[in-house]
Amino acid sequence: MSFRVVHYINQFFANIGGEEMAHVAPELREGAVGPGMAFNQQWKGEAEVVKTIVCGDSYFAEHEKEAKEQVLAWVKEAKPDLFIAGPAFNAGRYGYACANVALAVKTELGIPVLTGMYVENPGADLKDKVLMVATANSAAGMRKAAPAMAKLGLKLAKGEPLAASCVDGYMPNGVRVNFFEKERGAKRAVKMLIAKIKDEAFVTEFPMPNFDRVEPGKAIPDMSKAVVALCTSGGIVPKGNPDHIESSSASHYGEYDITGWDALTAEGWQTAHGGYDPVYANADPNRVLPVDVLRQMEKEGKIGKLHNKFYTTVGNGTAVASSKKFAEEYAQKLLKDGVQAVIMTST
Amino acid sequence: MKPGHNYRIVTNNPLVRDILGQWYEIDYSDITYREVLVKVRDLIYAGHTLFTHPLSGSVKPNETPYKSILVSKVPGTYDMDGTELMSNAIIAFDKFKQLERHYADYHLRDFQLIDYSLLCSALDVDAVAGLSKRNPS
Amino acid sequence: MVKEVERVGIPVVHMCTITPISLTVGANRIIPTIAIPYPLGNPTLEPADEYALRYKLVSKAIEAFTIPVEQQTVFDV
Amino acid sequence: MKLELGFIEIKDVQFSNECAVKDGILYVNPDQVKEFVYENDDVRQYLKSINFDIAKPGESVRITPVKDVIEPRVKVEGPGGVFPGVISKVDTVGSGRTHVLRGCAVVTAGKIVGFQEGIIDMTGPGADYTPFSKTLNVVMIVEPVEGTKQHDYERAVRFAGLRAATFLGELGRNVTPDEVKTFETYGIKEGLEKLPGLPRVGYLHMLQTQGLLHDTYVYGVDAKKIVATLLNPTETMDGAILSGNCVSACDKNTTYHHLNNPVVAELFEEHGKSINYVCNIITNENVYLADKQRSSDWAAKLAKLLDLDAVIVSEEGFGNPDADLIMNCVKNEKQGIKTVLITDEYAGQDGKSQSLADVSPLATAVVTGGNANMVINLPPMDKVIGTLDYVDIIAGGHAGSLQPDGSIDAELQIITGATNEMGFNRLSAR
Repeated sequence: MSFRVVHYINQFFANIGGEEMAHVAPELREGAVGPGMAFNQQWKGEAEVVKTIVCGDSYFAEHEKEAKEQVLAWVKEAKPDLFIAGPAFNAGRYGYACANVALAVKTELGIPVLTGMYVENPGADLKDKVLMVATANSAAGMRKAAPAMAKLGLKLAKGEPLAASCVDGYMPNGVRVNFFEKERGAKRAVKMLIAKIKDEAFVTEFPMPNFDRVEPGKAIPDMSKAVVALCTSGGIVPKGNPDHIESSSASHYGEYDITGWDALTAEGWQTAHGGYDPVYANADPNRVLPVDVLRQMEKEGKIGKLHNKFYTTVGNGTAVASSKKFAEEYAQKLLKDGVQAVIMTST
Repeated sequence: MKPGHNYRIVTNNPLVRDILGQWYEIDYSDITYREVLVKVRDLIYAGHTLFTHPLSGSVKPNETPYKSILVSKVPGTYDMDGTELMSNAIIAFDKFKQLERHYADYHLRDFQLIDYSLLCSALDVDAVAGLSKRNPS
Repeated sequence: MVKEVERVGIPVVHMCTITPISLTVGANRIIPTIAIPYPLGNPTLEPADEYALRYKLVSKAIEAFTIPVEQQTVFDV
Repeated sequence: MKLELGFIEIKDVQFSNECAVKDGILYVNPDQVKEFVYENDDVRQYLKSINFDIAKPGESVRITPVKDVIEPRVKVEGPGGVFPGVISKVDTVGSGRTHVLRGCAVVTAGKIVGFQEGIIDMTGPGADYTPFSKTLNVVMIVEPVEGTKQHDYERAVRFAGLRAATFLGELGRNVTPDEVKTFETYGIKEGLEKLPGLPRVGYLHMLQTQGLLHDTYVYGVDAKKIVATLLNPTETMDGAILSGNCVSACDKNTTYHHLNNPVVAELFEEHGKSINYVCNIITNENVYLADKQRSSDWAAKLAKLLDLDAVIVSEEGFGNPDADLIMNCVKNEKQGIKTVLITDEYAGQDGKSQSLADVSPLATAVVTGGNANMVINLPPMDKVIGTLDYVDIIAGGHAGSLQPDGSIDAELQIITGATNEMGFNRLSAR
């Protein structure tokens, strides 16, 4: 039995045309087209491109939602064992489309996916979420990319575990996998040291995590029209802590409505924080979450509106891994609700 | 032996409580390893200084139930390095798979002993001599 | 948490007692507050004075949104 | 300082009525070894029994729980003797000539504490991860006198292993080595004259020093009580550094590792060619944070004093030592001394977690010994030397790790030397 593969390419690789034809809508073709034939050749019948989806890069960029829905519908119908997109090399919009369409297929349909592109392609931002083969920066790299992608694709279709990124040829995706090097560690260390002394290029085996910083948000010249939301890591919750937000290790976050509250009262609210003396926050929860002041500012027109929901977690530091997840989640909610400014209070 | 005037030992290890409690202020409670980390982190937030590394010992955090950490008795200047160490320790703890393990009493005693001796090394206490002075409580 | 919110494009003002933590977690607009158990208050003050203190701190936060910043900035209160 | 190592290739080990090395075969009479081992107060007082066994590469044998691994050596010329300050007098070693029984090792096995770990498989998938599947192993299975305290037992087993290795090493005293290699480093002025223009490189060697069962000894001194100091690299080849570390099998440095320190060996390979290998700086990994600051300050100070251009830093252990590793890196980088770090990783079973407990953007050059959390299945072996009683409770093991058929599902942590942080192995991760 041969594994079934669906392949996604753009208008250029389908020989429809270059930039002038980038507007073409998704189209489904039988069998392999363009690079898909190179994959078939490598697979020698073990796997085969059964359908090819062609979509213009501009079309995808301008109608991402529709394009994804169409692709998903076709892929679902074809029931493939593997979905491949690209390779996109250094083509930015194509790379973006490959990465995003592959991510959609993976998350929506649970089918293994693979794409390939140049490491600096903007689509490569998703390398931790979609498996990507690093290619050259132009289509001249197809001769090397096709066998690498075909080999890795077959592995995915068979459900075999991945070897380390440098062995299987995919971009490092944050998952550490063991393998045997040719030389022992001490030898590698001495070589690396000599390269470092000579200011020659070397590759560290363990890149330090991204010390990522987020650019400061743009200033809001006129706060009198802005929707302001409150968030806190000070653990302010409704009296009785109905959601059982844990006092010492925040395992979830709270979302609470303050519609109709002109100030937080000791009768209605409290803190769930276990790390500091809760007496003062319990006596007057506005000391942690200044709803009273913001209500007044709302009336005075200093701010446009106080958002009717606030988000609360406990603890500043624990959290890091989990609080990041919580914040990602509620950031989306804030965005959807049209919040323009967030005051975060911490103890 | 380091003088105890500015030390507080946060621990869930009864052996540490019974022996080192004779000379040092002990904050003992019957809580989990992770809860000890969180408790100390919150003390550091509140201004206490961290004196020992929270991940002392090569016994991995998902193996031993015991953890003892030395902090200052009184809060003072905010200890930023300590905060970072505690946060990283909690992250490190969370990455270990929580294993289902069945401990016999002698395992627990050994784990207590190791944790105790790690802390002794920080306090310049002769761990062996200390054992013979165990408070019978 | 500050970072995750700011990343989606919503500016954040972090009101925090321990500003070094705030710097560590990557906040860009930081307002130092009073004390850990009562960041936006002071129980030793009369209620009206305490409210005025809080009003002043929050005003500072609202003002911080209007100021363009290039890097992590701790505002004076 | 200059040392000649004479390597005697051991091709087989056999029990015999006599003790000798003849034609590359090590003949062992266990009773004679035992007699020598017992000529020590601690061993006599605390060890009820010592039994010997032999495990050879390729055999279906599992050794566990392993405490230490030691290579037999003997000092044939020059001051001092092997394992100074412990077995021999405390004279400074590292010069003259030493004979090595290469290819064999003494392995001590015995339960010190209830969660004692360390597995050596002589064949199968586990054998790929431990260097001691490739050595001919004389295994000592030790049992304590009832009621012996853990620390007394640990010390007695440590001495027993060292004494056995010393006894076997002595058998090579008058044997003509198959290969002789010379190792020499120079004083500061001499080095500048002999190797002008070559970058000056040091080895910053971190020793496990956290407390009972986490100790390392230098000339018999408990290394948590030292401040950072200097060692000629050849001193390590005569046993100046000994392991008293029983925890974390995968990344503890056994005495064998210290004797055959791979960083020392690889630096000597380049010594006089692309670098001037100046010396080793040893430092510790104490629990008390102020000790860490002092030790890393001193190590960096010594590196600067010696005008080093670069250092390799090796680590031992997990968690706490990550803080020392990063301090040693940052303090040297900040004074313009380039660093390469050797570590291993605890990235979780799925490989997705943050590998180290401390990191810095200045750590730009890191060599890794692999992810110790990786799950491995070790099939059953025909013979077990020691006992499998503790498998469910050791690092990376859990209830049910030990299958009814004798196979083991556990993390790589369980295997002696698997993710060594001196770079002894080829294992790595990306």
